[in-house]
Amino acid sequence: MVEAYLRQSPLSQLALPSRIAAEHGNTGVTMAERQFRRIVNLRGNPKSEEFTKAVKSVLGADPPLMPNSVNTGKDITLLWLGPDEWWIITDADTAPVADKLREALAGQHAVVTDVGEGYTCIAASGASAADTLAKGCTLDFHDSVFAPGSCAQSDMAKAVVVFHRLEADKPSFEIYVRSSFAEYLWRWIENAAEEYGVAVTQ
Amino acid sequence: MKSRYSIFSLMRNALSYHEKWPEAWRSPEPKPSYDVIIVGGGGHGLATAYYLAKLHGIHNVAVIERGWLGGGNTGRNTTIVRSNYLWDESAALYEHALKLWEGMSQELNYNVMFSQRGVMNLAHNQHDLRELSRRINANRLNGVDSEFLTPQQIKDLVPIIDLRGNGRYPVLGASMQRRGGTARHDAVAWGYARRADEQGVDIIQECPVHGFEIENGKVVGVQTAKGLIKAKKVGVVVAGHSSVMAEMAGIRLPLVSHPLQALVSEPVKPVIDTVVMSNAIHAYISQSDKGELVIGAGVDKYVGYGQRGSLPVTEETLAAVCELFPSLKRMRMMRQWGGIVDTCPDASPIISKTPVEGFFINCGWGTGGFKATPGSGWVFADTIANDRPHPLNEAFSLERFNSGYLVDEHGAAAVAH
Amino acid sequence: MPARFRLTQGGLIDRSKPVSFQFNGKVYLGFEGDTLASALIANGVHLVGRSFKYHRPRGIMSAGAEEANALIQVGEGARSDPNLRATQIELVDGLVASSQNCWPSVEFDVSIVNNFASRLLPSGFYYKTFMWPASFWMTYESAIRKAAGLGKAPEGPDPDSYDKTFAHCDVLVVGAGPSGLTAALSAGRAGARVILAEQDNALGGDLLSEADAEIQGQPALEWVEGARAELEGLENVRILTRTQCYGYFDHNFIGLMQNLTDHLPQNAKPASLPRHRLWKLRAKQVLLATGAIERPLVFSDNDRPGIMLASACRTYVNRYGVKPGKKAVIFTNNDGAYAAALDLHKAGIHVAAIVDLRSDPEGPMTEQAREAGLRILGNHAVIATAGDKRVKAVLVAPLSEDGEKVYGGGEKIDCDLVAVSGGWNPTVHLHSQSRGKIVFDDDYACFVPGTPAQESVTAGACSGNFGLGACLTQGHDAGIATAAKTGFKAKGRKRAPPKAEDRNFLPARWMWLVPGDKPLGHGGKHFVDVQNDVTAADLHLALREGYRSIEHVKRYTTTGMGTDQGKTSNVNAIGIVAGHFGCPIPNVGVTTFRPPYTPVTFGVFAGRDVGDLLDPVRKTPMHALHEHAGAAFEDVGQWKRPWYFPIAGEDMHQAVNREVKACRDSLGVMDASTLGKIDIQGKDAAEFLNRIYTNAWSQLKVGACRYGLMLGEDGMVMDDGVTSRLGENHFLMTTTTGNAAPVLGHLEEYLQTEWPELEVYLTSVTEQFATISLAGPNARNLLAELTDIDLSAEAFPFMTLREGTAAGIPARVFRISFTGDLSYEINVPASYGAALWQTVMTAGEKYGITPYGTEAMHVLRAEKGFIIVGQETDGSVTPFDLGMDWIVSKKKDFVGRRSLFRADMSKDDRKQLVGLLTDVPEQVLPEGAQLVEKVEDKPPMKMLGHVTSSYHSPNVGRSIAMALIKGGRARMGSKLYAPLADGKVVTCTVTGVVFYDKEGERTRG
Amino acid sequence: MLEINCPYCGPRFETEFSYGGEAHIERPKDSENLTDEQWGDYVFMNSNTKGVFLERWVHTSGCRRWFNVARDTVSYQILAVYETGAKPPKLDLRNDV
Repeated sequence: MVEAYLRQSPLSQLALPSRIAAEHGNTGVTMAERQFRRIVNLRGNPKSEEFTKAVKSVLGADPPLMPNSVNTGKDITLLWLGPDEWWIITDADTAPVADKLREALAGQHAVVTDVGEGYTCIAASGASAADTLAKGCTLDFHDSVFAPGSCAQSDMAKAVVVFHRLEADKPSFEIYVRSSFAEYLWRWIENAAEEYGVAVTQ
Repeated sequence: MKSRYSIFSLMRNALSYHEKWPEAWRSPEPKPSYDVIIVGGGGHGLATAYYLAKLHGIHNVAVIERGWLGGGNTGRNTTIVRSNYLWDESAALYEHALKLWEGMSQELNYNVMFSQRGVMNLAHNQHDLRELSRRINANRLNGVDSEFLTPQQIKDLVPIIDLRGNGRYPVLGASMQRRGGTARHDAVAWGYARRADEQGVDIIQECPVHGFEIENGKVVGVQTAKGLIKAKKVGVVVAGHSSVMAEMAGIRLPLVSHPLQALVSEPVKPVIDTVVMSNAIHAYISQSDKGELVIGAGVDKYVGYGQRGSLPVTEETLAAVCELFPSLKRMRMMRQWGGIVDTCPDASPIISKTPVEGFFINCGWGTGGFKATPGSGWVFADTIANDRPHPLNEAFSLERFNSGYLVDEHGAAAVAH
Repeated sequence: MPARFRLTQGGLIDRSKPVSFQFNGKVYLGFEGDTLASALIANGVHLVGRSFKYHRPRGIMSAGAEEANALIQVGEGARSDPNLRATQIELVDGLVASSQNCWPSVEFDVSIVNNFASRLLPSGFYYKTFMWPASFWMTYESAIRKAAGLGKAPEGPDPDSYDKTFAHCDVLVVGAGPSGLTAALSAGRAGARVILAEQDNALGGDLLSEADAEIQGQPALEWVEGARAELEGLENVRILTRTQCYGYFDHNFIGLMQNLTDHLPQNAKPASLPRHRLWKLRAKQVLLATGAIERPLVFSDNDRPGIMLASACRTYVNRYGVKPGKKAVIFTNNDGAYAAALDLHKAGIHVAAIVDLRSDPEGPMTEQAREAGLRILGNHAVIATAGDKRVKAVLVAPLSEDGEKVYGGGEKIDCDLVAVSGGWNPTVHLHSQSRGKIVFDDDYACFVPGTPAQESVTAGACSGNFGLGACLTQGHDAGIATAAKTGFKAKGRKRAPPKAEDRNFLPARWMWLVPGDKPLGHGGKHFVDVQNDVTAADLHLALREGYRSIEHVKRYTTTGMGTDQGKTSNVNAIGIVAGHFGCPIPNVGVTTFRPPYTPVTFGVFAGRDVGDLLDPVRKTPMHALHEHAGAAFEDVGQWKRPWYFPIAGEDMHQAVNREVKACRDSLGVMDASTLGKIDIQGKDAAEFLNRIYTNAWSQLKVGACRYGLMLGEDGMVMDDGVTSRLGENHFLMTTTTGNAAPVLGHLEEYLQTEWPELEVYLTSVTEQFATISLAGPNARNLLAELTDIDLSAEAFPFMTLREGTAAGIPARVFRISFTGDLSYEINVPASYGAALWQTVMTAGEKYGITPYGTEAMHVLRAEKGFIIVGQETDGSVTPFDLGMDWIVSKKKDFVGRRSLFRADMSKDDRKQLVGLLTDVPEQVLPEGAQLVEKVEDKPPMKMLGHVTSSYHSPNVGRSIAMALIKGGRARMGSKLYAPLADGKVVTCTVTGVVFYDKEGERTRG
Repeated sequence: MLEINCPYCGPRFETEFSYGGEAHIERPKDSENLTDEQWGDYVFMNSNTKGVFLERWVHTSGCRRWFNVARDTVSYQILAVYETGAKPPKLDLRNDV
């Protein structure tokens, strides 16, 4: 039996834990990998009450209908990805959630797919986080445009990513990227943040 | 013939303070009718007119240009000349052009500065190498000079190249056509114009075309800013605007017009003597006699009739250039511009009769038009004069998009497995 | 001790901070705040370069971005920059600069002979000669190339780094002169997000060159200081100095280049700070306050060192506290230049005369000059200048009524400085780049912005508004207006714009070509473009020869095509052309303004996207293990795939042979994770596949797999792969590695745009799974040890899939094969890929488990005659050409079907896929070799097709190859020849494409 | 760098999108009965309009939805954005060449 501890995250080769500095004074950007996020991709027709009801019943939260918006339920975050597509993100095992959803949506034109294994999440926060991301992304990260608690799909450098700006006192972004691009993107962002001072955190 | 250009005529005219030089071409008012009207005063159109007169004895010809001679892609390209095309049909056409290039300055008595400094196509991975070998062998057996260069041979010819390509795009080899090179683009238009004019061709600039007169399926004239001009035959060769012109004659074409971008650096002393092309990373570079690095970039993906390129394309191209030539990072872009290229689904031109009798079209050269200039004019003139395609352009008919016999020069897409 | 030409006081330089620098090997001293130009002038150095063509001595003609003469090579080796404008190089300690385009030295340049031979070198001379003998052009050319070019390219890889960033704002203000500052202030106060970009290192624009300008009753620079302070206090305003707005693109997208470290001494540059930054800015509104550039006069020998723009003289005196000369002559056609005369006078420079083309000079400044007792020669012209490396004297003479000629031999006036003014040209470059029209203003004789084409406005001198007061007001109002357009109404009581005196440079007498004492071109050169050595006579020659369009004139004479792109020459050229035709200037038109406004570093466009960040390197979950195993990698798209796994001392050939044999004899293992995987669900999933693939899918059983071929609408093969039915309405499609994204795009396109009625959802799951492929007779034995799935041939037949566990990991196992051997593909959650790989390797030791790479895979599949899309196909190949008619359904429509039945598709001379066996079994045909039926003794030879794949196959015990051959299937058994580059000819025989296990027992067993 | 207003995600930069060429060209249902000319016209021919052009884009790096755009191919100005399958909005479709 292969033990769970043998799981490897896409950034495991960078040995980030060994680089976590106890003290990172006034660095403009701090970065971390948020490993093994469970992500369920949900497709369905939001105009169908049957669909939204079913989702709500399982997740305790509505699928967000506003573009680039985020809803949260108990231990669960829902990102709007498109007019008929959402991400359900949890830190717990998704299998139950996914199965419950499939059950609740049975017979509808709706689809539930596990995709978390294909991604990892890079967290970047700090006073210069937005300036750093702006170097590789065309989005306007200004508070008035990309407010805390919203999300967006876009390109970061040459990788397709999903941004989630957290509700936090200092600018904090989570960047979901396909595993195979993770090392490239991490190094790109770290390089871009260099002039502001960058440190690895928990 | 009018005064011949030579070092002696230069000295003679120096004595008269260069005040006695005659016009290189007249600027006449259009006659009421012509045997042939060529629409488009670029290199291809002027060459067509010249060969119609010179080789087919048709002197009652007008070239009608919307703006100024060579103002389209003739004056906007990166002046690369080569003939190392993959398919037999293309190789034959471009090789015919290359042979004409080799004698052009003398033929036109106008120095077009055709410089056979060699054209190199780089291979960056196994797939590139396989394609390269296929192409080199095909060229060779078609009688087109083409050879394989090892990385070391490349380095010897282009010392500033970085063969490692930082591991991402290593230079594994190249195909080399030594007879390929560059030329002075404006001079090609001016040289053909001067000679065509000498042959009696009327060159009419600043004369936009508004439409074509077609009577029961046959073209009889051209509506222009200077009024209706009658014509027995009309040849349209207006790179970029081919679809617009064809539509005026009720003909649909399989073209998409894209802005193609190019740029030059500030002039510096010679650092690169060969033309280096890398399709994988979209960069073509050579150095002009003036010392400018002339760099060809990619096309914008959307239909565009604006003669300007977008910033992302510049970024991609110059990143590639900095990758291949790390010492050029500090060089500076002095000027950038765009030309409108009309591209065919199979990346090959259309030189063809059309459903309209007496109406001929020459278009779809995509990014490859300049190098074909003399050959294109030569076969187009032959096709117009004889009302049938010359064997060299038979394969490039409009018909092929119905029958399916395309000449696909895209080459293979990236290898899959 | 201070330099000889440094004024004892004044200027914005920091006299407490001396700066030492080198020019042409000599060490000089300047001050912080100097430019290289001002420091050289302070040291009495005026000869700084040589012109492009005639190698004539060239000095400093301006004090800004328009400089066409003083182009300097700065730095050495890999950090050397050619063609920098001395007028914009901030003086930094340790700066090493040198003149360009001269040998052996700028003082004595042998190529000056070109100047004496200049009669033989008119515009376009090179089009008329160097043609005989034909073969000699390359020889002439190499000499021409050596002579041409200006500076030298850097030597060696650039050690510096570059940055680029996207940015967004409500209002971009370009230029921090008076109008730019009031604009930024009023827009900023309204609360709009403002970016103020200034090319200079300081705010103030022309005010920095003014001695006694006042705003709101206080010295102008004090007002500027206040403005700066207020702007910096506004958190919604960002000031970018040393930032050149170089390009105005579509949809209000702007390119700016910011210089971050060039002005710092090498040892003071922060390591983490990039050298330059490219700003890619989207602005809701653009406010152009780019000012104006003074225009030189075109007169005889107007190019000598010491001849400079009048405004530049003011800048050197007032901003840098240097004397551009000891004895000055002012040559002007307008009132504005008198300000320069007065400033020079005040600075203790003897103003020998003001030569004014105007018949009776008048105007506010003119009056002040009169009062100051300066000598004014009205209706006079400078008709010649003397002096080799520095102007020594000018010849002045009275003008005729019409200004066409001059009278008398003229009066000689000694001087070492000629301050020239021919009027002003608004800097309309960016407005024009934005596709805004420009129109000619007859009063000011210059081009001014017409109606904007995008969301932009112009203010100040840039809009043809030359008075200081007017500039302040216009900027102020424009700032309010643009902010309002972006939703920010000015708050509180309406503020009045700051007040200042209003005067411009009128009255003026416009004259594009100042007559000399000889006919044009008969001695004496009237330079229009000083960098490219283009004279008025050259322009006339071009017109005479029929190059009438201004674009022809430009291209034939190269006027305005230098590094300055004609900032000081274009309008004069147009004026001279109009004069020649006797037509109004608008009839001549203008040449297009193209980006960049000033040259931009290549490196900044690349930014950090160079080296290993140029392009993503995609890695599979097992990548590190492959590296550890010493794999050689192959690039497949952005992926790195193991190519082969050499063990000690093996070359590629040996390694591949070993891997290939292992897969047939015992057990091989490969990382197949890169294959594209698309999850297809919905009640119409099967129907969707029917329309996408050439073959039928409705009947496929749940738990079964099928090979599919996908075409483009043109009927050509686009991709292939195995698709499995996971449930009634659930399929998993695999694509080739390189086509994963394009295929998903293709599917979405048809689903959304052609067949929206189909209830299907597509999700890419390529990276959700790690895929390990076991191949070889022992595949089942090994897998049996690791899984709970019944692997018996009956329970788990070929082309089916089962779900269970592998090494305790939830797994989906496919019994499919690309090697033609007993084979299983195990899919597990990606994060377990590495663990499973290690487990498999350990458990497989007893079978001598052998990891194999893409090369071995190629050989194995070739032994079986399986195609690889992109190798056996090239976008011109149909399923029929591949002999795969069996997979093309006759019963249904599918993408590309109709194209297969076009006239030329059934021709029997189409290229068809066949096998080739060389007569000499050891001989391996090179891939890409072309094949002929008959070998001629020399080209051309009629080719039938080419070798697509070719390998040595240890399992077949000989070389094998596949090829696309015209009418190939009809040629079975016939001989073909491959004439190779080295002259050798390989003889081979046409066969079928399957070379090994033709019945396919091994796969099914 | 164009700014395209994705009907689903809002205004984004050109680089997030892929181009799909001319809009409103419907795939023939009965390709069986088409002549080679008719089929060739569908597959290859293109009006390649100079002026206002109705074209398809897909938000590749965003919601992956296809939609239509009315764009002037000379000024590059975008006049309208509308969903796939919807009728083009009323526009002055003269090709101001």
